[in-house]
Amino acid sequence: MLEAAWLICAFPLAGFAVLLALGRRLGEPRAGWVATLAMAGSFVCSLAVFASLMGRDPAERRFVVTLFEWVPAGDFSVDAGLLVDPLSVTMALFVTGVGALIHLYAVGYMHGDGDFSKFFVYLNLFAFSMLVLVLGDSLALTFLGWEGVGVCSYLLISFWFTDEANATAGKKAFITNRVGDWGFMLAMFWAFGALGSVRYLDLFGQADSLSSTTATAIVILLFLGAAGKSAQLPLYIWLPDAMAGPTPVSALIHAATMVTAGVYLMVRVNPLIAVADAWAPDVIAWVGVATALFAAGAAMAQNDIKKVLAYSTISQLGYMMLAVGTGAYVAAIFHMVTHAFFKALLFLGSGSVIHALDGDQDMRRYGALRAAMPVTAVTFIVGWLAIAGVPPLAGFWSKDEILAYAWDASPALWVVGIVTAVLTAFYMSRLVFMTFYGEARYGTEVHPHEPSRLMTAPLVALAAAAVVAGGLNLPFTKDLHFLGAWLEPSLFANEAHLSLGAGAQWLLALVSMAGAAIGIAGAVAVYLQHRLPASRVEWPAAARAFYVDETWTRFVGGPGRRAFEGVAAFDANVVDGAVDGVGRSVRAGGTLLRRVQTGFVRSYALLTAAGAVALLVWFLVRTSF
Amino acid sequence: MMGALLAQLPVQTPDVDWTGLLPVLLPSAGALVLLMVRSLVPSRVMPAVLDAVWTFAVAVASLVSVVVLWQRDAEVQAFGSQLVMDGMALFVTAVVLGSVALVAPTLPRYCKRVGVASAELCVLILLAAAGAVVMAGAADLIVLFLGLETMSIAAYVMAALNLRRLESLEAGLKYFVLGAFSTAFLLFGIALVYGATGTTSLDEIGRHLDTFILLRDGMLLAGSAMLLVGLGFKVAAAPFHAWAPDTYVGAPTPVTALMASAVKAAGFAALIRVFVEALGTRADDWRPAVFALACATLAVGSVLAAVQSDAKRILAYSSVSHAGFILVGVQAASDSGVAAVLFYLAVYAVIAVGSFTVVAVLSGQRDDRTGLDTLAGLSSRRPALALGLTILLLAQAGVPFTSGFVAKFSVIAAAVEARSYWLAVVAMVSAVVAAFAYLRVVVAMYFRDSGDEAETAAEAPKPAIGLGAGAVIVAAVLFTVALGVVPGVLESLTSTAAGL
Amino acid sequence: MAEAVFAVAAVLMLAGAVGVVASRNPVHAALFLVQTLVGVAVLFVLNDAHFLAAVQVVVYAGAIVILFLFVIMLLGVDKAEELSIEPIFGQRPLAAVVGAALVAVLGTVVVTGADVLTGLRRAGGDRALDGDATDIERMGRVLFSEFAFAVEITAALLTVAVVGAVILTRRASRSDGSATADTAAS
Amino acid sequence: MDLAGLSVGWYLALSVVLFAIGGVGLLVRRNPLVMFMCVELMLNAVNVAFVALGAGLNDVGGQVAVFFVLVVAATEVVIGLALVVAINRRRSGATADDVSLLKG
Repeated sequence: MLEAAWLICAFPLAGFAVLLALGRRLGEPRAGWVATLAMAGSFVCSLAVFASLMGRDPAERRFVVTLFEWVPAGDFSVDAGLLVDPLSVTMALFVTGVGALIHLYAVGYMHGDGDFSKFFVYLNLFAFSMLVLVLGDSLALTFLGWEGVGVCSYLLISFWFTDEANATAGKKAFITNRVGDWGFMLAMFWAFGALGSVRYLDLFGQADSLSSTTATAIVILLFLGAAGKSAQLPLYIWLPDAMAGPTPVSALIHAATMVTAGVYLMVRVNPLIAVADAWAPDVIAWVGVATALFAAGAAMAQNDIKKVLAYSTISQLGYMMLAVGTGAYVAAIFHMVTHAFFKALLFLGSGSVIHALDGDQDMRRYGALRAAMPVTAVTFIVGWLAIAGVPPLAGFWSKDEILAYAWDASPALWVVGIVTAVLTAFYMSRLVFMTFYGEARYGTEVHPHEPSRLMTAPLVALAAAAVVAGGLNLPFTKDLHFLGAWLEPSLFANEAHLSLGAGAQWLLALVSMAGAAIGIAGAVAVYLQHRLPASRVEWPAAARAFYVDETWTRFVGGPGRRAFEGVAAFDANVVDGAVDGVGRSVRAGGTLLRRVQTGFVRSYALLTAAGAVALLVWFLVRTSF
Repeated sequence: MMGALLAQLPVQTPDVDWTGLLPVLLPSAGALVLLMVRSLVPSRVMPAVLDAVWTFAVAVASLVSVVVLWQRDAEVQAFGSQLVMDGMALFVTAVVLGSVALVAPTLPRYCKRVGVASAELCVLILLAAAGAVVMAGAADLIVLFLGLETMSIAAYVMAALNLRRLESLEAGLKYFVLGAFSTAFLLFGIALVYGATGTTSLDEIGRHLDTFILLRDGMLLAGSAMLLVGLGFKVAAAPFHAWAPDTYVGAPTPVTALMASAVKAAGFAALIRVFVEALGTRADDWRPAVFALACATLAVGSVLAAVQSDAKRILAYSSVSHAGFILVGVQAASDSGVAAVLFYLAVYAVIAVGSFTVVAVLSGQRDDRTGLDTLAGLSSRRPALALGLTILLLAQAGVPFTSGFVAKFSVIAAAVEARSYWLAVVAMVSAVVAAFAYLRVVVAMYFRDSGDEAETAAEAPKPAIGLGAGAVIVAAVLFTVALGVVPGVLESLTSTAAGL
Repeated sequence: MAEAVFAVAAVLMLAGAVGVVASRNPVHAALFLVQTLVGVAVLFVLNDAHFLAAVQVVVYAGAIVILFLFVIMLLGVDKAEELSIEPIFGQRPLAAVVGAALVAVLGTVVVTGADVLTGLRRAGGDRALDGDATDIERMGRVLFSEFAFAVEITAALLTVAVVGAVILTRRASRSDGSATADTAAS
Repeated sequence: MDLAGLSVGWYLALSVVLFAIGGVGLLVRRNPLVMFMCVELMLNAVNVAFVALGAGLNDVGGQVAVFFVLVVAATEVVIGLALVVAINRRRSGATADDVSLLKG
């Protein structure tokens, strides 16, 4: 079965080809079904590959399927091959699994859209590119998929391109990613220059022969690429804007799969990180944790439901990078998987809500939707508890593991991580309370309703996954470390080892549980209680007792809100400004250079003559008299 | 009989391999036949379409001769030791003739619309092609120079051919004045290299430098500098690029397409012949200079492309930035660098002809409607055309699955192989900047609604594409995408041509 | 003797060149050009290039300069050019700097490198200048043997020039309607 | 072949000066016809260099090169003058500076 691993990629490609040729003729909903079936087929293949890999000895769970010679540029020949190992199969499994569910959801969500079939053309192309990225056996092939997902993301963000904002957002994503891409490309060429190959297995086999400087440079450049794709500081700015795309796209690309590509890449090249100077992983960890805190802060001040989720995604990606930086590769992948489940769930849930409210995304006009949309509400609440870190849901286990490793690396990392966790619990609770609780603030002409079965079924499936996925990697005993054991062949013994005792781990877990509780309690106090002024009047003492409440209110309404708004403003002005600034400086440089292009032929001749003199001077320097 | 006569002559004429000469002979003879027929047969008997058909046929016939020569698998001494059709010469010849064959079908409709004399244009195109082929196969600096002049003078005239448009005349004049200026530099360079080595034959120059160590190499190096000025001008390398944007915009659009494809290819062939091959032993001296030229070209091309508001001018500056990329390959001064350059030339020639053909289709009665606003809303008026141009632009930006990606990839790989890491960095940064420029065109086509002014344009009949131009655009797009997916076909050819 | 001729020719030549650049009237410039060309011809004679000297005078000074004068008269552009104004800022000082730099750099290289030549040339053959053949015969032999192909290409070059000149100087009047619209626009 | 007592260096120095004068002339003159004359000056400088170097090398190659330079100079003049005529049809008395519609 392993030789047939190419089928995993072939299914979405076939779906893409069929839809490209016949999409318009198939029409709605058949085009959607074709795309969904292609994903399902791919998922089944992934399962089969997974099963046959399981049947092998752990040491032999690494297999390259060579497809064809791709770029035979002299010595730089690049074969297109697939690397089938536990890491890539894990990724393939959840990409195809979550992908199939989101495809299914999109059949319902995109109902009635004029470009129904085109949407699925892009979606299948995206899935194909993502699988090439994940399964490619060389940096070059991964880069190909990397660019492919970038283009699809660009196309899908600006899918409703009649809207100027969407077009701009698509552009922003494209440009920011190009910045990261050249980091990737440089790393690739550097690796080739140093080792003569870009195939992963060659690179890893010879990693020890690399000088630590070279390895560091490659790792940092790759991290630049990863920061672009996985929305880390300071290249994250495209992701919030990317929410302009249809919600299934946000769920699939900008939450579950594509944005995790950067994390995947860093985990993939763990043998290089192991050789690099110690400061390289530290940079990764600190960028990760800073991103996590920053984005969580920004999420507090958002009113657009998708923006909250977008910042939350950035924040969670920051956790994953933190894990990579502390050598907790298993934890990174673990959190990636659980996050894929609950974040896809949250996005799809928000899609249902937006759908129900006729496209309104402003949470200030939500409220009390629990009754109108029970399935969405229940599944959404599962997602909320999962991301907030409430045991025994999936998010708790994966986040806890990351925090434990962070403590091990440096308590400072852990402190920032735990603060982020409190904020996470707070803003997610705020989201849930403003959406599903309180009184209805939407207009009377809107009649929210539960979406069709097509859309709720994936919600239920994802919610179930979000509940149980923690079981993949339980911390209690070594035997329950399923994911860790499974991924071992891909990690080349580079996984960090926890030096904490069981007691310390329990203590940390308790602290993070307390953090989640504080966050949720704070939100309850602010967004549930203060919506009920009557009850306050009834319990003045309780109101006094709720000193916390007032502090929170004052803090959130006063300095806190200002701080969060400050973060948001920083985001809007400084960071966006920096990106715009690059554009502006190009523009300024261009304006300056344009002055040289005067239109006068004699000026051009002068330029030519000056160039000639410069060249002559250079050669004169080289001359031996 | 003929042989006996020749033997009596006091001069020993060189051996001529007539098959080997066909790539030069066919275009020039084709031009002369066309010129003669046109001046004898009245135009109402012979419709104007036939000029382009003839040009196309001649180009294809010459391409066939190239294929035949390629099969020979050995260097062909076409005319004594003056014209050598080796692998590289044949490949560049194919690029030149291929560009001519691609441009020819677009000519009839264009010439009729804009009012350019098609017969003379076709004659000049064929003669310019002959000159370009001579440049590619030149084994002597004098021959190289004459080929370059034949091509350039034809190009000066073609640039000015839209006589009713002042910009076209301006383009011709600027190109001519600066061309003549740089020719003087090139000639001085030839003189100095001749003085330093005692010969103008490229082979002998190479051999001379291999066997002797020059005690005083000032003359040789000054000569190389001057040669670099002259050839750098032809390929539009900064700071010798200033003519390119103005000339590209002013010239009739099909001519611009040829300048970006055939003329550029021939210029780079000459650059490789002179620097990589003849002056290969002095690579350490000239590589830093080419390095600087490449950096400047990349920067100027991409930055200025990003701030233009005219589609043709964006493409013109992007052509400058592509020249920078190709210089990156030249700078590597290695066989794999040459292979990468050849690959890039072929890929870019097709992309350039395709993109400029789209511009030509839209350029209107006077060939001057090329601003970004004319592209506004093209996606709704002509979705297929918009898609085609988008693909070609993405290829120029170097997006994977297009030939442009593989081309950029291979030149940068060659640079890295030659340890020119910084050049690779500059190249990639400039690719990011240039992406802005291409995106602006795409955005204009897809996302910008045609304003009130363009509203009338939308009501007006859609731009007529015509069979010839349509076929050319489709062919260019297919080539671009196909090579992006399976570049191996062309890579093996370029590797053979570069002697890898 | 030769030194004196060289000095006279050099002065004649450079003075002519300066005259071309500095004379306000294009007709005068053309006449100064003749002076330079004759000076160059004298230098050719000094180097035993008699054939080239003749060609230089006949073709260059005769035909080409006449062509210049012809066009000047045809277009009536023999008005004096105002040379005291330079519309492009900085053009003249920069041109002077570039010119001086060119002389300095090239001069250094060329003068110090000139004696590289000694003994470089392979002996004999049709190409040696000290053989018994006359100047014209020697050149004819080389042109039609070694450089036969180059001679052939000049045919293409001259064709291009003829066709180009004919097209460019022809009035753009293919379709009368657009031509009038054109003149109106300009 | 004796060089009549003069070393090649003298000729070359002369040639360089002539070349520079021609180059500077092209940069400072606005009349396109005079600009073309300046190009002729530069080409003549090249010719002087070729002949002198050929003499120094005892090789006819330099003279042959001059022959071709003459041909090319003639064609360039023809085309240049034709361009000037064509431009003067549209704008009479145009200087090189006047022809600057395209820029930026």
